[in-house]
Amino acid sequence: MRSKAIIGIAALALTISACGSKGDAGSSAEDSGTLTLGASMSLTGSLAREGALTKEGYDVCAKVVNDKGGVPVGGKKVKLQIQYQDDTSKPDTAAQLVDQFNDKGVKLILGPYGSATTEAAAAVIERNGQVMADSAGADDKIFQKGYKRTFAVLSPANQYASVMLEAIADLAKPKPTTVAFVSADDGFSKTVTKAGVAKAQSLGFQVVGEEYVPNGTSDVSSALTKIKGKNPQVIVGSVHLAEGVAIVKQAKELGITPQIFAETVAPPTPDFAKTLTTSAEGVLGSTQWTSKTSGSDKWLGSAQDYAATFAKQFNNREPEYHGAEATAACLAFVLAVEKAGSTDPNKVRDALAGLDEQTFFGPLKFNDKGQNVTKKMAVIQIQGGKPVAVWPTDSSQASMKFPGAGAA
Amino acid sequence: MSARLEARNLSRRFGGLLAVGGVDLDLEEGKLLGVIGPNGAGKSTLINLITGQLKPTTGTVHIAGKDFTGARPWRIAHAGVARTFQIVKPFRGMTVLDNVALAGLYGPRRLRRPAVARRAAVEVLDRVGLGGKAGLGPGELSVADARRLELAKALALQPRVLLLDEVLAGLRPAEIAPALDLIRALRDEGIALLMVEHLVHAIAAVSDEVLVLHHGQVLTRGPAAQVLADERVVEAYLGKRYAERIKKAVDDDVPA
Amino acid sequence: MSQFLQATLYGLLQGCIFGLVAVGFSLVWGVMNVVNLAHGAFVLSGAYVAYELNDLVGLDPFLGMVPAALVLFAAGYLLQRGLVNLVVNAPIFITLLLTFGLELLVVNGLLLVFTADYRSIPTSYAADSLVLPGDVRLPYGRLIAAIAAVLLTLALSMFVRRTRTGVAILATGMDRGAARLMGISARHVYALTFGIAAALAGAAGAAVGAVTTFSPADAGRYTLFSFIAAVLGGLGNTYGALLGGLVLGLFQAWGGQLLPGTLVNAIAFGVLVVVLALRPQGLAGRAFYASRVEI
Amino acid sequence: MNPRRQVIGWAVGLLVLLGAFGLQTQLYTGQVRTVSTVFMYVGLAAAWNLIGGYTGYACFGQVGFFGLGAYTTVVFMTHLGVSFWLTIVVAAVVAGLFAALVGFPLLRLKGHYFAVATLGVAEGLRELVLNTPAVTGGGAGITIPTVGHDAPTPWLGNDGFYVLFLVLAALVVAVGGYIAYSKGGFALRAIHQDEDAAAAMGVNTTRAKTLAFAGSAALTGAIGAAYAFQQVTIFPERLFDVNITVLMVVMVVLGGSGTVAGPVIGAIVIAYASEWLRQHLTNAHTFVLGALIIVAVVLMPQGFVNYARDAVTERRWSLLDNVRRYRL
Repeated sequence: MRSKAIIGIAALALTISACGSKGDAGSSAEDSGTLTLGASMSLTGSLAREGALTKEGYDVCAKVVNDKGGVPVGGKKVKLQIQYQDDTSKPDTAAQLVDQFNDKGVKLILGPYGSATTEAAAAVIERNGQVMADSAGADDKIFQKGYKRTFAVLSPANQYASVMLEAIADLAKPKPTTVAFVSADDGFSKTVTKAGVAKAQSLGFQVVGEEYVPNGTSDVSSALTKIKGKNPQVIVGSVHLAEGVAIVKQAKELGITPQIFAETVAPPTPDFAKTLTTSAEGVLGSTQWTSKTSGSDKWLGSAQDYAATFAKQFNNREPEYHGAEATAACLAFVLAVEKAGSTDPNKVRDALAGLDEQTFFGPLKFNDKGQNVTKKMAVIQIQGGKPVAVWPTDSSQASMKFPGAGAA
Repeated sequence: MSARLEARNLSRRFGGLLAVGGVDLDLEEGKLLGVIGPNGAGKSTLINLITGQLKPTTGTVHIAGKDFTGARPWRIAHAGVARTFQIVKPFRGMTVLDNVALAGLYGPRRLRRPAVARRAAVEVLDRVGLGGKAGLGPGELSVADARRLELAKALALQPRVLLLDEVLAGLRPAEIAPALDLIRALRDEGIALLMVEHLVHAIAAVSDEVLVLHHGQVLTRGPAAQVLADERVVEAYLGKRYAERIKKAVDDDVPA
Repeated sequence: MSQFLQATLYGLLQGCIFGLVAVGFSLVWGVMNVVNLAHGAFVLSGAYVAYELNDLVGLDPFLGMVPAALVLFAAGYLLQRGLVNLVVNAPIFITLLLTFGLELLVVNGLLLVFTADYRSIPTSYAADSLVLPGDVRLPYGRLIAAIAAVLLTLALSMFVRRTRTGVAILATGMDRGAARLMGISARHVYALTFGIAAALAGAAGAAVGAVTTFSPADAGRYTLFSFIAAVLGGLGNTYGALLGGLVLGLFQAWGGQLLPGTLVNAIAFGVLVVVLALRPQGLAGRAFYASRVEI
Repeated sequence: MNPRRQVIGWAVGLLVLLGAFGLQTQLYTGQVRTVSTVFMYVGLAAAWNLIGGYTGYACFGQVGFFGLGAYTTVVFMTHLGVSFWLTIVVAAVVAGLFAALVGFPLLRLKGHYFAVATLGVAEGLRELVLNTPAVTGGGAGITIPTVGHDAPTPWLGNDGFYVLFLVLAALVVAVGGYIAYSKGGFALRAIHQDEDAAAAMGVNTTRAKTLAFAGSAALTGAIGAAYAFQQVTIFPERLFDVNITVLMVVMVVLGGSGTVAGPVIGAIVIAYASEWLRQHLTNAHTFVLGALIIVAVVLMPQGFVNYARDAVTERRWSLLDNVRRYRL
């Protein structure tokens, strides 16, 4: 009797082989009407929030470009279309999706969210001869592997904490002396912390604590309790959303009142000020872009114009850097395709490598490893419940309030 | 020739409760020790202590002179001691044949291939009267057949010592006589038997010696006729007041 | 010294919250021998109910615990009556898989409805703290949640021991067949139990929503902590989960001080495995529940 | 199970294997990679079946062995430059030994308690990896050098991994098939149905359980090693993700727990369904998967293979009496 069941699987396996035939090649990017960009995006899973913000940025780019008639390729205008697939915030699924895009002939890939997924996708891009515009994978490790076909529009991880320390050293009067670091233990945050500690020491700060917390936790009480005794004047958090909010919230609960908080990733996002309300006041955040960033381009205009375009599309919500860096990555492809005059991946790759443009997002110029090192990061401060650009001073909206925390 | 199985000062405590307290017993070749006692006297616990299901708090168990105190159940099975469970424990997902065949594979004989074990199991099934039901699942057996399967599983181990835990329970009167014949045949083959039963007449019929357990202690022991007449046994089973009424009734119509 | 005291007190408060989250989970496991993998999702649903009420009518989240509990009670009752009762006799894989499917359903339902934003129910006082000598602080939010945890556990044990329905639940948990012979409708009692457990989860969700941030992706974490607290405390009595939660909270607090911060979760799992290996029925549980074997 | 049926079973198994090899020529790289993942899950489900299906011990920490095998391979390849083909064996041995060691206290537990304890072990392993960055790279992940001179073994390519996962899956299913009909299978099924009775009949239950647990872990570890080599860069959150274990359990239970073909069918159907759902319902695919699992578990708790066998032998087609059997 058991054999009947096993005969069943044989039939099943053979039918699978039949329907997987090579015949159904998907729409290849070459067909005249459209330029298709593939995007493996974390729509579900632990990074679903950041994934949604990134997707908004990609959508703005597609809408703006298509409203202006599409991407000029060798004299013709082609419609820009972005195909999304959900990688459920898992690196191996992202790698699998990039392979599937490759099968469908989609050679130009917009980066997923997060360093881990970007790293996994970059390896596949290299093997398949595709090209990736990386919008949210900042960990320097990705770019130390000799990859030639991944280009990150955003500044590298080592700037995230360092830029805030520079701003504090520059603007904070009287200059604080003691700094404590609270870091998540994922790759990106560790790279940020390592570079931040070095920068702090070079700027003459005394680093009094370096505590690590599990990635994605919402309870950092043990780390905060440990550094409370050293009463640091500055607390730097190299974190993501959950830990970023937890540090400020639990510091208040534990009666830890540094002169200022400086955190990566979390402060510019709308969730930060909304959940922390008053205790978010005065917190510094490093950001890839503000509506004051200098530079403009013919598609999106200046940073100001981009902010207006974004607000119009998303019931007048202020854009923050996750959306902006995503639009910039899409824009990089548009500029490269225009410059290369073709959608052939190798030509687009060379065009990207040689790109040197001023855009709403700042300069887009890649070094031989594919990093946009010329682009500087900026610093915002939550003032009146809103992230406001405070550094570099030449493109700031307001002066930095110091001491920040407890000032409200 | 020393007894096949000697238990000395066996006892087991569950927290405050002394389930079995200081029991000594010997099982000799070709002899049947009947064990009776009211519910909760510790009969099943005694068997579980001997066969390793439970670790004794005090006392020792020797099989053919070797010490097996607290040994794991399978080592005791390999030493030739088999048992039936008071509540039948068949392998529901297997056929009756396979239930018994397991003993061939993992019992003392340690057969290598299932097919061989299955052939050996057929004989045992015939012996207990389940010959025709080899292909059935245990769930499809009657109460009596389920008891027979329990016995067959134990016999398939070709034991030298066999512990029967109320194997006659639930049998119709007509089925008890053949079961007793089978038990007598096993005894005559030289197997050392221990039988826990509530059916007093069955105990009387086949026991060479009877041991009465009460609250985990040995109340009395001796030949069946003498033990069964002992008023303390009646009292243990039926309680003091009732025992007196029985005694009065017996004294009235039976002259001194 | 005050640093250690601060960690200990904070650990106890955190432990109460673990207890509050776990008490429903422990009830369902104890009475119905069903491990509810969707428990974390129920906690989150409670948080979202309280969040919406706060958003719409400005109801304080700690008051919001009551409506959250009611909504979840109804959901729990219906889910048990309509779904979980269908598999309650099945081997443990089946109940585990059913509740896993339920978890996927609820978490992704929340994701579709509420998106993945990180939220927290704003209160004016939750983050302020009661200052003790030596600058040791007890945040009001966590304090209220802890008190709620103790009160709810007490209320549950009163309910289970003193009221008719409560005794019916306990009896059905011990021997369903016998209970049915006494005229107890096992289906109703099980649905009631699952409803109460969901209500407790809902209340816990509202409190958690006020104290920390939450998003749909956190469901798994709350289920995992409920596991640990329920097993540590032991099944078969209502205060087991609270006790287990306290022990877990303390271990994490002290571990956080003595060892690098990232080891905090490792400690929780280490404690879980050690307790299970040495004392399966948990610290205060009854051996009966641990020895219960399913086919 | 008479011998004739065994022979048919093996013959059909071989047929499926050849069919799978033939399938490769038909596929694109993306599909090759997807089907390789299906084979990986067939192997994992069949491995889990040894301890969960045959022996009835629901191990909810199986991903622990998967991750342990993966990290053993990566550490040996990265730090010691050992060839992959050696490290996959080492990975299996390490996972097996670890299971035997952990099995000593845990296999005394039963039912939910065993499930929770093994879950705790897997989560503990992840935390251990997270906290030893010097060796395992911790949260930042670790990468096997697969290109250039210091690569111990060149990357096998999508087609290479297709074959590797297929061979591993075939190996595990074959082991499962062999055990099912052998003396060992007897003992495991007896333990599953009534452990005390099995012990009383001479089965050394401790040794049998530990062997099944260690064997299942070793095979899972080997598949973990292959997965790590395919991924090149691995992270603890993914390698010890509890969803991998639960997916294995879903596949075995819905395929037919305790059977040989059950895990194979369950893995193919579930992996294919979740892949199809993810492509077509980008936002709601997990939501629908949850609903499908619930419906399948209620209507077919005994799994497809067992249902098909009962349906054919006893003409019982209706799913409703499945429901009636377990309904309160």
